[in-house]
Formats: sequence, structure tokens, C-alpha cells
Amino acid sequence: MTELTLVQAVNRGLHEAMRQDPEVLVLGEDVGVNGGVFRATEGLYKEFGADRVIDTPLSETGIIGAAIGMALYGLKPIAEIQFLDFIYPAFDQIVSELAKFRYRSGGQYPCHVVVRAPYGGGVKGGLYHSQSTEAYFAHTAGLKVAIPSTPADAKGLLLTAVHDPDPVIFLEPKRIYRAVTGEVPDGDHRVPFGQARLVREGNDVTLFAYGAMVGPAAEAAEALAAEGISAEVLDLRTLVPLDERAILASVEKTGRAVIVHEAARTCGFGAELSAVLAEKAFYSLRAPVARVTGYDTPFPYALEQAYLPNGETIAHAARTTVRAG
Amino acid sequence: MTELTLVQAVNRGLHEAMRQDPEVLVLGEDVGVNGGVFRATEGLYKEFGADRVIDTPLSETGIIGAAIGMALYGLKPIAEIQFLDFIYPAFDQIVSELAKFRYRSGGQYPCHVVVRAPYGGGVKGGLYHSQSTEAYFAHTAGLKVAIPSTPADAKGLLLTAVHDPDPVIFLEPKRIYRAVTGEVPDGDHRVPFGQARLVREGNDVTLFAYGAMVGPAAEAAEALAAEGISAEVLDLRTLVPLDERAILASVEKTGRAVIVHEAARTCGFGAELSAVLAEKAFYSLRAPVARVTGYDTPFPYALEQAYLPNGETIAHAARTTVRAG
Amino acid sequence: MTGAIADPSGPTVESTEVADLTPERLRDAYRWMVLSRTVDERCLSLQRQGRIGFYAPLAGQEAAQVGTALALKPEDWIFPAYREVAVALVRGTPLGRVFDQMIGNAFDTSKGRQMPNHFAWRDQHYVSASSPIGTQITQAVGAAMAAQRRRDGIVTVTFFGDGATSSNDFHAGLNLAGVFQTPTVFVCQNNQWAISLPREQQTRSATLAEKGSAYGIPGVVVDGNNLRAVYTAVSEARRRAVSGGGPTLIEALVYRFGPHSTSDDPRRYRTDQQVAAAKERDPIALLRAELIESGDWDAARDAQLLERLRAEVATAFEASEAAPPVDPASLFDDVFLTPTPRLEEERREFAEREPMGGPRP
Amino acid sequence: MTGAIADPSGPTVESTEVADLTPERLRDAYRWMVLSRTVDERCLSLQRQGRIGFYAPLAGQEAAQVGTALALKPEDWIFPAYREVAVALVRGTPLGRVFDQMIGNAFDTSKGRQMPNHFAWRDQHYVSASSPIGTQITQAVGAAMAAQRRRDGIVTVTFFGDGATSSNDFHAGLNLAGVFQTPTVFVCQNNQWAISLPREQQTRSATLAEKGSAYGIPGVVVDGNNLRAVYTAVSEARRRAVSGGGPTLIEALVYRFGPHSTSDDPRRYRTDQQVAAAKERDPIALLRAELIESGDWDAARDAQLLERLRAEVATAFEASEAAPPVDPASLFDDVFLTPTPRLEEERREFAEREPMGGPRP
Ligand SMILES: Cc1ncc(C[n+]2csc(CCOP(=O)(O)OP(=O)(O)O)c2C)c(N)n1
Ligand SMILES: Cc1ncc(C[n+]2csc(CCOP(=O)(O)OP(=O)(O)O)c2C)c(N)n1
Ligand SMILES: [Mg+2]
Ligand SMILES: [Mg+2]
Repeated sequence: MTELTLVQAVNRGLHEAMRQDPEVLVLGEDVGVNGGVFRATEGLYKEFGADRVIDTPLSETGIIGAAIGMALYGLKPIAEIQFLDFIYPAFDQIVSELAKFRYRSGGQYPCHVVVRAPYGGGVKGGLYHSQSTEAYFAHTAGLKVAIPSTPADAKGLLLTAVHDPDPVIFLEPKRIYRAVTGEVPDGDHRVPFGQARLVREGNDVTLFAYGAMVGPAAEAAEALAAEGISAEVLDLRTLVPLDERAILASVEKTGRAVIVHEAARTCGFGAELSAVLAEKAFYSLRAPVARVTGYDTPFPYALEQAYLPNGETIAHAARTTVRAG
Repeated sequence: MTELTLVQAVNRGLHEAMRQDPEVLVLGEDVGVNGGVFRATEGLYKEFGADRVIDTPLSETGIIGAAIGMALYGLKPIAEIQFLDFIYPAFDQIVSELAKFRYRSGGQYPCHVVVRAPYGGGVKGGLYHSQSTEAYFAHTAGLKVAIPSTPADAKGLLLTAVHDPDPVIFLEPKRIYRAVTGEVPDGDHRVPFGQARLVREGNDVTLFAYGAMVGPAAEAAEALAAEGISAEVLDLRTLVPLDERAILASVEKTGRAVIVHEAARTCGFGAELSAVLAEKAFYSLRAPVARVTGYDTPFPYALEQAYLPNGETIAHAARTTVRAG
Repeated sequence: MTGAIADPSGPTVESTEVADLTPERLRDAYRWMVLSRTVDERCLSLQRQGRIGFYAPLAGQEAAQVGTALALKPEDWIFPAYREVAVALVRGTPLGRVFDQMIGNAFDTSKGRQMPNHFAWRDQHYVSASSPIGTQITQAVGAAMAAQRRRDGIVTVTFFGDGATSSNDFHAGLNLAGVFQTPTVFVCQNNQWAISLPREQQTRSATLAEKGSAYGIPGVVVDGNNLRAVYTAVSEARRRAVSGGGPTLIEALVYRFGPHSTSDDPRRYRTDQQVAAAKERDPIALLRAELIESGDWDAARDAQLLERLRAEVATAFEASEAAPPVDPASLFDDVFLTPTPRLEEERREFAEREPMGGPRP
Repeated sequence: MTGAIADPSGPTVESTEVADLTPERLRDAYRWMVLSRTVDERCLSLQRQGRIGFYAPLAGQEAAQVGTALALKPEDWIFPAYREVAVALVRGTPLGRVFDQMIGNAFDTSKGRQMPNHFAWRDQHYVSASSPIGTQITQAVGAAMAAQRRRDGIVTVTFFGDGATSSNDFHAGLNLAGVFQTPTVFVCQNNQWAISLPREQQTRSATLAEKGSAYGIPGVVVDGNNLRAVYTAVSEARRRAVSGGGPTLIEALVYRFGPHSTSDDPRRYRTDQQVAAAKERDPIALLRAELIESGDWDAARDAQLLERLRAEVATAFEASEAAPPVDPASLFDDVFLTPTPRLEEERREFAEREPMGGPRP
């Protein structure tokens, strides 16, 4: 066990994966000599060399297209997109190719690729260094989507992603890259996909969150406890596959749900979660399902704190939900 | 009034818009001399010439980027993407630029652009000539999303789109381009955004649909009527803005909802609709909200009829819903 | 013209011809070209009869495709577009498998997942084609980067059209290949049309080959109707690539004789005269004339060959047509190696549809 | 070198120098360059003090930016990247507005929506910059197509870096410009770095200018540290464009003296010696020497100018800092001209947050 920040845990995970398997390599912009603009790839270039830590030209199309080609050939590339906001030049490769290769070839050509990207707001990054568009990827059949909220999960989910034979979009909440620290198991630590993490037990309402929103959700639960409301907090960890069992079990117990994410509300992942509850936990629900989310505006600069959910807005929604039924 | 197919109605709408306003122009692949691969732009080149009907090189990035530049300068371009499946090379221009220009410039630079694209399955088009990814666009703050299901709406919504000062993604259900005909008002016919169409009144359950799924939903309602189940059918027409008033009013009446779309289930637009009901019609709902959708697989070729919802699968879900509560 | 190399750093130079095109190999090439044309004609008529759903013909591009394929080694990897039926055949795809794919039956290597023309066969390193234009180009470069790292002495070859030179992936792919000096051969079949858009409106550069210089990649223009020229240029490019000399962009000048696809009516944008003029340089006729001229072929053998190939094609198609359809439950396979719980649930939901009389495909 | 045109169809030719660079105009250019450098230094220190959130400096690129901006007409349209502060100033943005934007206060023309450096000012045809690399390039071409259609005799000018030549939009934009012969001037400020990636690893072409030939567009390499050279090349390109001669790609060779941005530590990927060597050709020092040499300037005036500009900059920033913040409710403005019901609902929900003591920005 070592005490690490989240970004250090990612870095350890990358080192571990590359040591384990010579077929694993890293490519992206500024990932090599520079060690990544967030230092996530620091030290890799020195240890593994230019053959396995590849500084690419400024082309996300090229990064993902090349990663796919490498994977088809048999390697296990980890592609870094510098900010999730800059993944769109590669969106065609991701949704048309990466997600569909195994299927369209009848299983002949799987794509063993991890795409890592820092994402989310709260770093004064404005429109283009703040967005949370995990729903685009969750909606795309053929992609898995993992989002850690603790250093241990950052390493554990990353190693699971690298060993997954299918494409994984691995989103790193950059706002808590350095803001959270925690004990991280050394060596080959893996956290399975599709298992939500119970952050806090409670009986009156379940707060669903992931990534940088787990912290504010836990804060809200703390504040609610002081008011006599017992809130359960569940960290989804992976959106695809989704741990419906844990989700439904929790709502069967609490009867109330508040869903939290930074992404815009309309068609955000919270909508899916709400729909799952409306289908499968209908008879357990005692109150309307609330969503505490980013607004349906582009991500603002000066007003980013107004845009983002926080402990107080989450607690407010939970109170309303508990009062409702 | 003239009896037209849906694609003819689109064509009439384009003619009408270009006659009304010299600032309107059309650009895209094969839209000029060839008249469009679906004939949607037939006759435009002859009437308006190469200056206003522009055959572009094979670059969706270029088509949308150029359309944005034209709009910034003051024109009103209508960009055609040959199939929605091919919009992804332009996804960066759409989500990073088109959707955010007005906002990021503090209102100085609006984007008066319509992006038209045929979409959806049922034409034996396989993975890349069949997809329904309207949720990507509905999730993107700053875009409106319109989807006609009748010839009259095709023309009426298109003219509203062309007159809208903000970007509109206009999705045309190609499967019913020629399969449906109907009376279409001549001249400047406009259908306002944000007003759902009541396709059929009913009391026991509401079937929500749009585009090519309105037909099967209506078929299902017909079959259900024979069994004594009275189904209301609502055609959403625009996903953004969404006619929540009509949606909630219908479910307040029927107490039950079945949501239909071709898109993959996870994070499809049906999730949003279900979430809206879970928030705002919770106390009216008498049964779990069902989704009848495409599956979470890429769009298949040989098995496309197995993939797509149809009257029978919709009716089945409605029966289950009505029986449930 | 037999292969003029437009080197970015200097003037164009004439390539020399490679020596290994024996009469035997030329006859072999000719057979592949005639077989491809036979498949092509058959598929167009099958589509009209409603027996297959779609077809994109390659007539006019046989020398470009067969010439390239024959210049490669079995261990090389192919990243095709959708028009490379001849390449699939030369690589060894049995006729029956081609038709299985056109139909999407239970024997299709891609399990009926794709439209006609979109082959994949892993054993032959023939990568699954997709419809979005250009995407295979960066992938071919990535595979070449992988091969470099494994020190495999192979090349990756990617096919694309004149229209695809405008795609994002052309730009990204050639740039990466230049930077990393990958063993990649880019084969642009310039058939003069991207559906209705003529080559001159696609881009203003004088040739497509010279686009290579934007990436420090040598560009070669070859007469794509001349099998020797194509074979020579690709052989040279391959040799350079495997010896560490980096990638080459080859522009094969051809003409699309038929419609873009069975959904297209080319008379809307080009005249019959234009097509007739182009057909005067039919690659099959040119090679046949050469073979007959040199005494390596004759009219009787030609007629015999054609008859035999037609029969083989007919027989193969009928067998494919008689094959069982894909299993409906396979709809849920291959999304992931191991299905997610959601997919398992959807599979169960689907299985329950049957008793209620819902349509089975 | 003062502007070598690499014509795709022929050898490079030396451009002649334009005549309208009077001593007066050169002094004017010099003032803009010194002002830009002053703003630059001030912003770097403001960021360190936490008074602005971010800054991307332009030091080393003053001649390229000022030279271009001065060669244009007010009616021309600018499609900038994020580093063109000097262009915004020359176009007439008051210093105060620059700082309003850096802070994102109530007077910011973009209403506090964007990070520092991402200006927009419609009156000056200075289009809203965005962070994704390259996107402005196709937009500039689209605006030029619009201007062609309106027969406005203007040009559109787009700025981008060496890294941006690898972007999708570079490829798409230059190709469209070539095909439609738009009146567009593409100004690539090759500052040798894309964050940590050196120019040689960005692409293998010998120059960036020669990439123009892939699109039938003339490419020009200019010494971007030489204001005259830049001014001359842009003037020529503008003249050609408005007279129907089509687009030009200009590569201005410069060097990024500072970090990529305040988030960057350049010592990780380059040495101080490299930077020092590049600074020997500081564009400001070069122009100052020329002006002093020709008797049009002297050390005393120089010291005076610097002092005055520093004071102006300090005063302007303090005023911007004292300005009111943006109104929180404006969060919901400008998504659309008319908000959707959903946005209205969110605005109401947001307004209700206040009484509950939630954080107000
Ligand atoms: C990204 C994308 N845009 C548009 C299309 C529609 N489309 C299919 S083929 C084609 C023309 C391709 O031309 P070219 O690259 O020259 O290949 P050819 O068909 O001539 O072999 C177009 C526009 C597509 N498949 N993908
Ligand atoms: C599409 C995209 N990918 C990555 C980034 C992150 N990024 C910001 S600036 C930059 C380098 C840009 O280099 P260049 O074009 O040479 O411009 P310069 O910063 O040198 O002026 C990168 C990679 C981005 N902004 N957009
Ligand atoms: Mg072509
Ligand atoms: Mg640079």
C-alpha cells in the first residue's frame, strides 16, 4: 500500500501495466518526453523508451486510428487524449471503428484499446477543458466506460481496462487528480468492472454519483446526517457495464434516488439511470427521482461554480426528495 | 395542398426556403449536379446555380466548418450530410463549434445553420447506413433536434429550422422517405418547434415515438384497440426543444408510458423521456415505464428486422405495461 | 507511363520494371482480372434480381487491384475500402465466401453483420472493411507501427479512392506514416469519381500522388490500367518499405466503368461518351492483347476461360444462396468478448419475443 | 529571407518588397509589438499572482502577428487561434477590453464565457477563438466562400500554429480553399513547438508552406521575426486574393520564447540554450535596431515608450479588475436566441438555489 494522489495512481497503473506486458504501449500528445500535461505518464518514456511511449503529432484522428491498427495487429495500446474535450476529431474512429470492429468482423478483429482522457470541470478551464460527455460513449454500443473516483480505483480500474480485450473509455476526473489522496495497493491491483462502490450506507435516500461528484455527494450525505436524513452514497465506477444489481438493491432499500453528474442534464447518464429505476425499481420508489446535474448550457468560465453540482445543491435535492414521499 | 412523399416534401421545403431568402444556400456531397443520393436536393442546382447549391469535396469536416463560417458571415447555409452515419468526421465542428459559438462569444456570433441528414434503419444498410444517434445531439447543449414523421411535418419543420437563428440538426427518417405520402400545404408552411403531434388519442397507455417509429407505434395502437386497450400515440417531432407539457398531460391521463426508438437503449433519448416522467409525472404513473428500442449492439445487416422495434414488439410492451398496474 | 516517382525532394524519375513478371504470372494475373469482372457482372445482375441487397462494382480497376495484390506477400496486411473484391479474391478468399458475405448467411466470416462488399478474413490479413470513407488509412499506419515494433518484415497496404484523399484519415495517416517512416503502401485508386464529384472538383492539386510531399512521402503516379505498371510500382514500394525506406503513396489512374453502386445512376452526372472513351483502355483488354501479341494466350483459351469462370461463379453463388441464414440469437454476440449484463438481458428479452409471434428475420 | 514563394507548379521565387512601409508605419508597428510584449509580461506575472487564471504568451511572435494585422483592411475577417493577442490589439481592441476578457468580468464582450486569450469582437471582425486546435481554419474558408458570393472584396485570414497543420481542419480547409479559390490567407505561425513536440516530429515535410501544393495553393515561407517580410508576404497574398487569385499559405518562421502557457514547464523538453539562441533574433530587437539605424528612433524615445506602455497596461488592468463580475443569471443566456422551456426551468431552479445558501459564484 502506498499513499498516492489520483494522478499518481494512474501513473503507477501505467507503469505496472507496461511492466506486466511488453505488448502494452502508450501513445498521445506530450506523453513521452514531457511526461503528459498532467504528469500522468511521467517516467514512462525513461523506463520504456520511444518505442513504447510514443509522442504523436497533433492529431486525435491519427492517435485513435493508429491505436486501432496496432490493436488489430496484436498490441495493446493505451491512447491518451489530452483533454476529453479534444476527443471529437477522433470521434469517427471511436464510434465507427473502435466500437464496431469486433462486431462487424464477426469476432475476427477485436480492438484491445484503452482510451484515457482527463475530463470534467472545476479547474477554471472554460468551455474546452471542462466537459463531461461520458454519455456519448455510454450510448455507443461496443464501448465500456470506466470512471474512478479514488486513487485505488484509478489504478485498479485502469489495470482492469488494460487487460480487457475490448475497448474501454477511461475517464479521469482531473479536478481531483491531486485533490484526493488515498492508499493504493502495490502491484497488480485490479478492480472489476460492473461493481459499484458503496461509499456510505444509508436508509432514506440513495445518492448516485461517479468521478469528481462522489466527493460532493459524500459531503451532502454528511450534512444530511446532521439533519437526521440517512443517505446512502453509491459510486458507479463503470457506466458500461452498469451494476444494476447494486443500484436496484439500494433503491429497494431507500425508496428514493438522487442522481448526480457534472454533464448537462438532457440525455446525460442520469437519464439512463432514472430510466432503469423507472423500469425495474418502480414499485420501490416512494418519490420522484431527482437529477442534480450540470445545466443544458455549454460549460462556462467565470460561472463554473454556479454550473457545477455541489454538496449543498445535492443535499437540497435529497431533502426535497425525502420530503416528497 | 399537394400529395407528396416525405422526401419530396423535404425537396419542396428546400425550394421554398431558397426562393424566400437569397441568403439560404445548400452544400454537401452530391447535392448539386446529382440532386442528392436520395434526390432530396433534386432541381435545386438547376434553379439556383452552383453559387447556392454547392457540391463539396468528400469532407464532412469541411462541409460543417465551411457552413459555420458562412453563417458567421451572415448567410444561412443548409448542410447535407449524406447519411447520419457519416457525420462523425465533423463531430468536432458540430459539438465544439456549431453548438457553442453563440454562447462562447457572448451572443456576438450566432450560427444560423441547418444540418440535414437521412438517418435510421430498415433499408438494409448495415452498420453504416442505418444508425439513429439523435441522443448525441440532444445531449449537446446549443443544438436543436427536429425529426419529422410525415411529409407535411418534413416541410413544415424544415422551414422552421431554416428560419431558426440557431443551429438545428434535422434528421430525416430515410426508411419512410418514399414509404409514406400525405398532403403537404403549399408555400410557406411552418410547424413550430416544441409541439408534439397527437397521432391518436387514447386512455390506457401513451406510446411515445418519433421519425420512422411513429408508424409502428400507430400500428401497435390499432392492434391494441382490437384487444380493448386504448393507446394514445404522441409524435415528439422535436427532441430539443421538448414538448414536456404535452408529454406530461398525456401520462397524467393514461398513467402509463411506452417509449419507442430505433436507437440503442442505453442512454438513448428514451432514457431522457423516462427521466422526465420520473421527475414530473411520478404520481400519475401506474406502471413501470417501458422502453422499446434498438438493442445495445451495433446495427446489424442480416438481422436488421430483429434489431428494430415493430408494431408487435411495441404492442407487447404496451400490453405488459397495462397489465402491470 | 509505367511508374513515375514524384520524389518530394527532387524531380520525377522513371522507375525501372521488375523482372519477375513471367508469362506464367501474367496469365495468372489475367485470370484473376477476368474472374473479378465475372463476379462483378454477376453481382450487378443478382442485385437487379433482388438476390443480393447491394453491390459496388470494380470494373475498370482490375489491374490496379490484382497488380497490387500480386506484388504482396501473404504475411502483408491489407486495409481495404469497399471496392476491393479482386484483392480479396487474389488473397485467396474462396468464391463461395465472397458470396456468403454478399448474402450475409451463416457461413459468412463476418456473420452477416455487414453490407455486401465489406469483407473481412483474418487468416489472409484482410481487415474488415467499413463504409466511412478513409478510416482504414490511419489503421494501416498503426498496424505498420506495430509491425515495426515487432520487427516483422511486412508491409501494410491500404486502398482508398480519389475522394478519400479529402478525408481526415488520409491527412492523419500519411502524416503519421511520414513521421514514423512506417512500412506502408498507400494505394489510391483514382477512378476519377467520388460518386458524382469528378476528380478535378475533389482537389486542386495537379496529381493526387504529389500530396505525399506534404508528408515527406514519395508519390508515384501509375497507369492503373496497366498491370505491369501497377505491379512494378507496388513491388518497388514494398521493397523500399521493408528495407526501412518508409512509406509510398501510389496513385493508380483508372476509371470507374460502372455506377458508383447499385444505388447510383451515373447518367445524372456523366455522359455515355465519357465512359466509352475510358473503356478504350480497359485493363483486361489491354492485358489480353499483350498476352496474345506475345503468343502467351489465344482467343480459344480466352473463351474457354470465360466459360469456366462463369460456371464457377454461378455454382458458387447458388451454394451460398442455399446456405442457412445466420442464427437470430447471434445478434448479441461479438459486441464484447463477454456480454455485459445489459446485453444478456436484451438477449433474453429477444428470445421471449418468439412465442408472441413477433417477426423472426 | 523576405518571402520566398514556393509555387506548387514551379521553383521558389523571391518576392519583391512592398513600398508602403514608411518610417511612420514602421514606428507604429514597433509600438504595437512593444505593447504586445508588455501585455504579455504583465499577464504572465498576473497569472503567477493569481489575478488571472491562465495565459498563453506570444513573445517571439510579435512581428508575425503585427505584420499580418497591419497588412489587412478593417473589413477583412480574422479567424484566430488563442495566441493572437497582438492581432486583437492592432485591430483596435482597447487594452481594457483585453483585460476584461482575461478576467471574464461584466464588461467582457464574451460575457465571461471563455478562458483568457479566447477573445471575440464582432465589430472588428475578430471571430471568437476556441481551444480545439484548427477548427477556425475551415470556418475562415466558409466565410470567404460567403464573401465571394456577396462579392465583397475582403479576405479572411486565419492564424494557427505548426501543430495545427496536423489537424483535420487544416486538411479540409486548405482543400476547400483550393477547390473554390477562396480569398483566404492562411497564416501558420511556426513557432517550432506544439507544447513539447518539436516541429521536426510534427511532420516530415521540409517546410510547412509546401503543404499548400497538396491543395494547389501557393506556399510562402517568411522570416517571421522580420516585420517587413511578414507585412510584404501578407500584402501580396491579400492582393492576390482580392483580385481573384485565390488563397495563400504563409509559414512565418518564429520561435516561442516563453512556455506554451502558464500551465507548462518548457524545461522538461527544451534547454535554456536553445531558447537563448532563438532570442538572438528577437523580432522586437531586430526592428528596434533597424529603426535606430535609419535614424527613425532612439534609445531615449524607446525608454519613454516602454514606460508609458507599462503605465497604460497597469492602469487598464486595474480598471478591469475593479469591474463588476458577470451576473450569475446570465449563465442561461445565449445558448439560443430564445431559451427553450428546459433552459427556462433550469434558470428558475438556479434562482431558487440562492435562499438555501448554496454557493454563489
Ligand atoms: C465519411 C463518409 N462520407 C460520405 C460517404 C458516402 N460515400 C460513399 S462512397 C463515396 C465516394 C467515395 O469516393 P472515392 O473515395 O473516390 O471512392 P470510390 O467510390 O470512387 O471507389 C461517398 C461520398 C461515406 N461513405 N463516408
Ligand atoms: C484538438 C486538440 N488537441 C489537443 C489540444 C491541446 N493543445 C493545446 S495547444 C496544443 C499545441 C498547439 O501547437 P501549435 O498548433 O503549434 O500552436 P502553438 O501553441 O505553438 O501556438 C495542444 C496539443 C487542443 N487544444 N486541441
Ligand atoms: Mg473514386
Ligand atoms: Mg507551435
